[in-house]
Amino acid sequence: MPDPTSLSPLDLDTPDKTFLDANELIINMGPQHPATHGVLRVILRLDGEKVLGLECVIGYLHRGVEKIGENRTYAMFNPYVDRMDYVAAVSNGLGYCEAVEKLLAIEAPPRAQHVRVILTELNRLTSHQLWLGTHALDIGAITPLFYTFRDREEILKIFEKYCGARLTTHAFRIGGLQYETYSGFEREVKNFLAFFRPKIDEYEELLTTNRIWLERTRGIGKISAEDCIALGVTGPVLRASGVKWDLRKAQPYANYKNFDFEIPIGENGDTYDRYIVRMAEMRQSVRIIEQAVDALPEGPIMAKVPKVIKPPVGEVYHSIEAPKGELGYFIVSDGSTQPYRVRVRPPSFVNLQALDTMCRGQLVADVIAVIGTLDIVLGEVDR
Amino acid sequence: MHDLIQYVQSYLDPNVKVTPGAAGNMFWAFVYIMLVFLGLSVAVIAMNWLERKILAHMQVRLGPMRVGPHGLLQPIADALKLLLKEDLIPAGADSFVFWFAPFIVVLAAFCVFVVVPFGPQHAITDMNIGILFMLGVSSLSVLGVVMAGWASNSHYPLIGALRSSAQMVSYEIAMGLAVISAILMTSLNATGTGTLSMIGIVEAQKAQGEWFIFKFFPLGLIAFFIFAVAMVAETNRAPFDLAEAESELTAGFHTEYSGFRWSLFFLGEYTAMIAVSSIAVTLWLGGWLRPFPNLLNSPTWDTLFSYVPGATFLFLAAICFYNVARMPKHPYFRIQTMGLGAFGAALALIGLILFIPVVSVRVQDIFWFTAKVAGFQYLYIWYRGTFPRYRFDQLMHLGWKVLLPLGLGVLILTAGVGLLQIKS
Amino acid sequence: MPEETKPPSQSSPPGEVKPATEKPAATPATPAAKPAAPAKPAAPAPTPWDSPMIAKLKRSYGSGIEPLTYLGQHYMIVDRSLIPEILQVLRNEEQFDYCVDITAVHYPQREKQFDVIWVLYSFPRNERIRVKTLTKDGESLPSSIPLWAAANWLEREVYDMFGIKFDGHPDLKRILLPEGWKGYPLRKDYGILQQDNEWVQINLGIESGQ
Amino acid sequence: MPQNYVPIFIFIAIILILLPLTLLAAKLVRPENPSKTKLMPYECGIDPVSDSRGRYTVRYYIIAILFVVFDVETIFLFPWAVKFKALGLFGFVEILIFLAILIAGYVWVWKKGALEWV
Repeated sequence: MPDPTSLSPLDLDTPDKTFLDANELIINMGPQHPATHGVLRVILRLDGEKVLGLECVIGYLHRGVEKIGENRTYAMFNPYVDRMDYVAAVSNGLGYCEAVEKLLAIEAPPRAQHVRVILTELNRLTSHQLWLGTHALDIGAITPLFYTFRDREEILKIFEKYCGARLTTHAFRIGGLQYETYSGFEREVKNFLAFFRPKIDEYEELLTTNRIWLERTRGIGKISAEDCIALGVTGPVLRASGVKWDLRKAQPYANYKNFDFEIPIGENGDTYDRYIVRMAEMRQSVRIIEQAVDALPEGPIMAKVPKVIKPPVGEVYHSIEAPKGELGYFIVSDGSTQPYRVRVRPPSFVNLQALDTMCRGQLVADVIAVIGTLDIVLGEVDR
Repeated sequence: MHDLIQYVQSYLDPNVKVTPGAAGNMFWAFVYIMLVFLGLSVAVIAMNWLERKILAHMQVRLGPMRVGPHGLLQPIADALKLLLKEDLIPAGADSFVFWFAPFIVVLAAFCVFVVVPFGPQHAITDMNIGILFMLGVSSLSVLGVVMAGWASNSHYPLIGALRSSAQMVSYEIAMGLAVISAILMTSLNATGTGTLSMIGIVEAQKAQGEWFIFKFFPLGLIAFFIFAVAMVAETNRAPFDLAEAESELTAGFHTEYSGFRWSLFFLGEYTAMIAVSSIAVTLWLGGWLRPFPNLLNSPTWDTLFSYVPGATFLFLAAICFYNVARMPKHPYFRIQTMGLGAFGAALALIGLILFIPVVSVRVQDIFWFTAKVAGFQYLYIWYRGTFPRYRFDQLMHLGWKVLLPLGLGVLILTAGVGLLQIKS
Repeated sequence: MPEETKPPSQSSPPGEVKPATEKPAATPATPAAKPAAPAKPAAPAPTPWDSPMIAKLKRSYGSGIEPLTYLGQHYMIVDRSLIPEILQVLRNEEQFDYCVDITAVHYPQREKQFDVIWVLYSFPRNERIRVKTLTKDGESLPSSIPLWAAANWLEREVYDMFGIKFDGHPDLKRILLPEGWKGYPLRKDYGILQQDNEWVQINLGIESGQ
Repeated sequence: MPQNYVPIFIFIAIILILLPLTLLAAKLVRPENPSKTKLMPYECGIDPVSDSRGRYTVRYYIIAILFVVFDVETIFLFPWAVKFKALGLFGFVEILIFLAILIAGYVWVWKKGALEWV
């Protein structure tokens, strides 16, 4: 467990003297920086190029999503959650819809559940592709970005055909789905899977055994399983540290328990392991999608939901495994049409706390690699 | 005046070998200086376009397509944009140093070409310390980089400048050791003395009948490899582009530069790439010599090889015409199609001119030299499309702990093998 | 950086929020006390929760805790004074090693205005519980950073949004809002269009952010 | 043949005339509209915290010193390389002794950790 005193703030006004009277350097990385993945500001305290400590300053993208939630009806708030982790909008929507469904004590019909799983896993692929492209770009490999965007496009096309939007999809409704799948949905998803499988190999060919990639990622940003748990880090980062924990298996939601897949884990908890874990996760997602498409049942797509959603008084916490980690919704209902309180537990926000622990004693270039490997989305960190 | 005419005449006569830069040959020096300026400008513009196009095609995209046919005029549009852009000197900057730094970078990169031999008679000048001059001048550019970073009075440029100074300086040594083993090879000829003159080095390869990259296989190859790695590091290009690593230092040492002053750094970088490639070509790849100088040295082969330059240009022209045929037949594309056609026609004309024997005898040396340098430029682009970026300590590790011992070892082994050859 | 922002306004009592200059467009959902359960007869209600762990806790703490289950989710309402001990026991003895979330809910009508909620998860037991306590405005809670390092930012966010202080937090300052901002936005008396106009004028040089 | 060095000066002179000329030409056509914000040094959109011209870490200077040592010794090798054949075995042995000293220094530097970055 990280030493709590090490979490104290950096004293930024008085740079210390280090070896031979050299000044410590205090540098702002961000908010306008090409590699902070948005408007994240990291204040680095450097000795030469070595990081002595860092502090994150966030909130540049704060929009008060939770406050908005208190002033919108349950259905009206649904599109807002897409804007948090905007590269995994479908996952956000799934978490929110399921939380409200839980509060209403209803369950989406099987067909809707299947379609939800397909779209959510496709969304996990897009999220991981975006991560891979930008992460590689941060480390200096510019080509994978274009490859992943080329393939991500195919998924976005499916989203667009299904719900008319590509990024902030608003794909699900409370109680199920608004839209039936378009004709040829299954065929297109299957075609995509056939197209995508060799592409994962292609990404791996570019990077997995690349000497420079290995040197830049092995042993970088190490974090142990204990530290991960203490810091609340979830998702691929936790799994790369060797903890076999995935909410899809640990506390299955939607109908994930019907699908056969594995939880890839790493050993060292370094940047390379996180890379390997995410690559393996992509393959597992492909497996899940394939099973879901093959077993897509017929039937209604919407549960019996009252026109005006008025959940009984009470509160519920529901969390799902978003591409970045545990995404939780804590909703308090006062029996009215608007939630009394919506709390979002964003994975990126909590994961970002680990940045300091992961970067101390490493070089400036590694900070970039670690920010990339944490896979944060500032829309979700700041909400 | 009479002398001048005589020099021109003597130069045009293929049987008279006038060493360029010899006393009184200032006229030709001047002509070549102008030609080098022109050639480099064209080369940098072409590099700019080619880098974008080649990288784009490696990355499954098209690259510039709008300005001119296939974006051919894009570099010119960019140059104009940079010329018309506001040029700021930050408030805290040391304005003279800030102003002067890009000049040093450009000067250092250009000056290398004073001694580059494009052919036995195509050079601005030939100095007896040519290679030393080249190494010295090309490493001057680090001064400009440090000055730029320091003068900006900003954190990122400062780190970029310090990084690049340490980096360029570290690879200088490995580079020097590799060069020494090539120099050592030049001394293994009949006269018994080596040379530092660039023309002399190529002549030595011609005399010994093999390019130095193949000499004492694999020693020459390893020396060349060391040089090839060091030269990428020297020019701050991927995967060693730490000085301007855009994901870490935003733009490194030239973060604070804008407008035309920034474009001077750009010019310097591309010129330096061509410059160090020229050194590599001269030292190991036989400079202006055509391929297989020893194996296929019958007059028939000579004639055949003299057709290659013209054929290459005709081939390029054919590609242009093929693309003209593929252009959409829509009035919107008419100007583009015509432009591409004109470009192809120009290339074809050059190709046809190159088939005239008098011209081809004169020019094929330049062609071979340029072709080899162009190969290196392609490698540079390829590296950029393929490799992630090294981290600073790994870069230092590679330079000091891998390339330096390797260079020393190769040098000693080359000397040993050379000694055995002398004895036998 | 600190120079450009005003000193933090922690001196002013958190309750005295500057009234919004603009009219709030949407009136916040007014919580009519703790509203009565809907008229539906089959409305689910929290039921008491019992487990070996709860039995053990009950033995030591008696009526200080009220364990409940709602929709299959377990939570316990813990007396404010027992919070440090209960969290300690849950973390160290009951293996709740992962602090998922810390958050709060504001009920302005109540005397103890805030629910503060810890969402905890145990990896060994694969079990999730919530610990809830009621606290007054201006009262502080013990920081749980020594138990879970993850609590650092989560507590800062609760402080930022509700103005609930955590004793022993090494760096309790605003996290999402800029330093020097007045008011706590997630309190119910903070209108949805309300903002710290003074801060905006001083630091951004514009009249209003809206 | 000192005449061969003359073109260098012509070359440098031309560059030093041409570059300021182009800069001057650019000055005539480009806009000039500086403001306080534009002239601030870049620090990712934040006002810089500290002056950047302080003392910097010593490691870069160690590299510089090592460079001077090794590069000067490399220069000594050039004459030998040119006269390699003429000097023969004698030169080879001589240079081996020279290199041995150099390598001893190199090993010492390595062992001391001056080549380690952090």
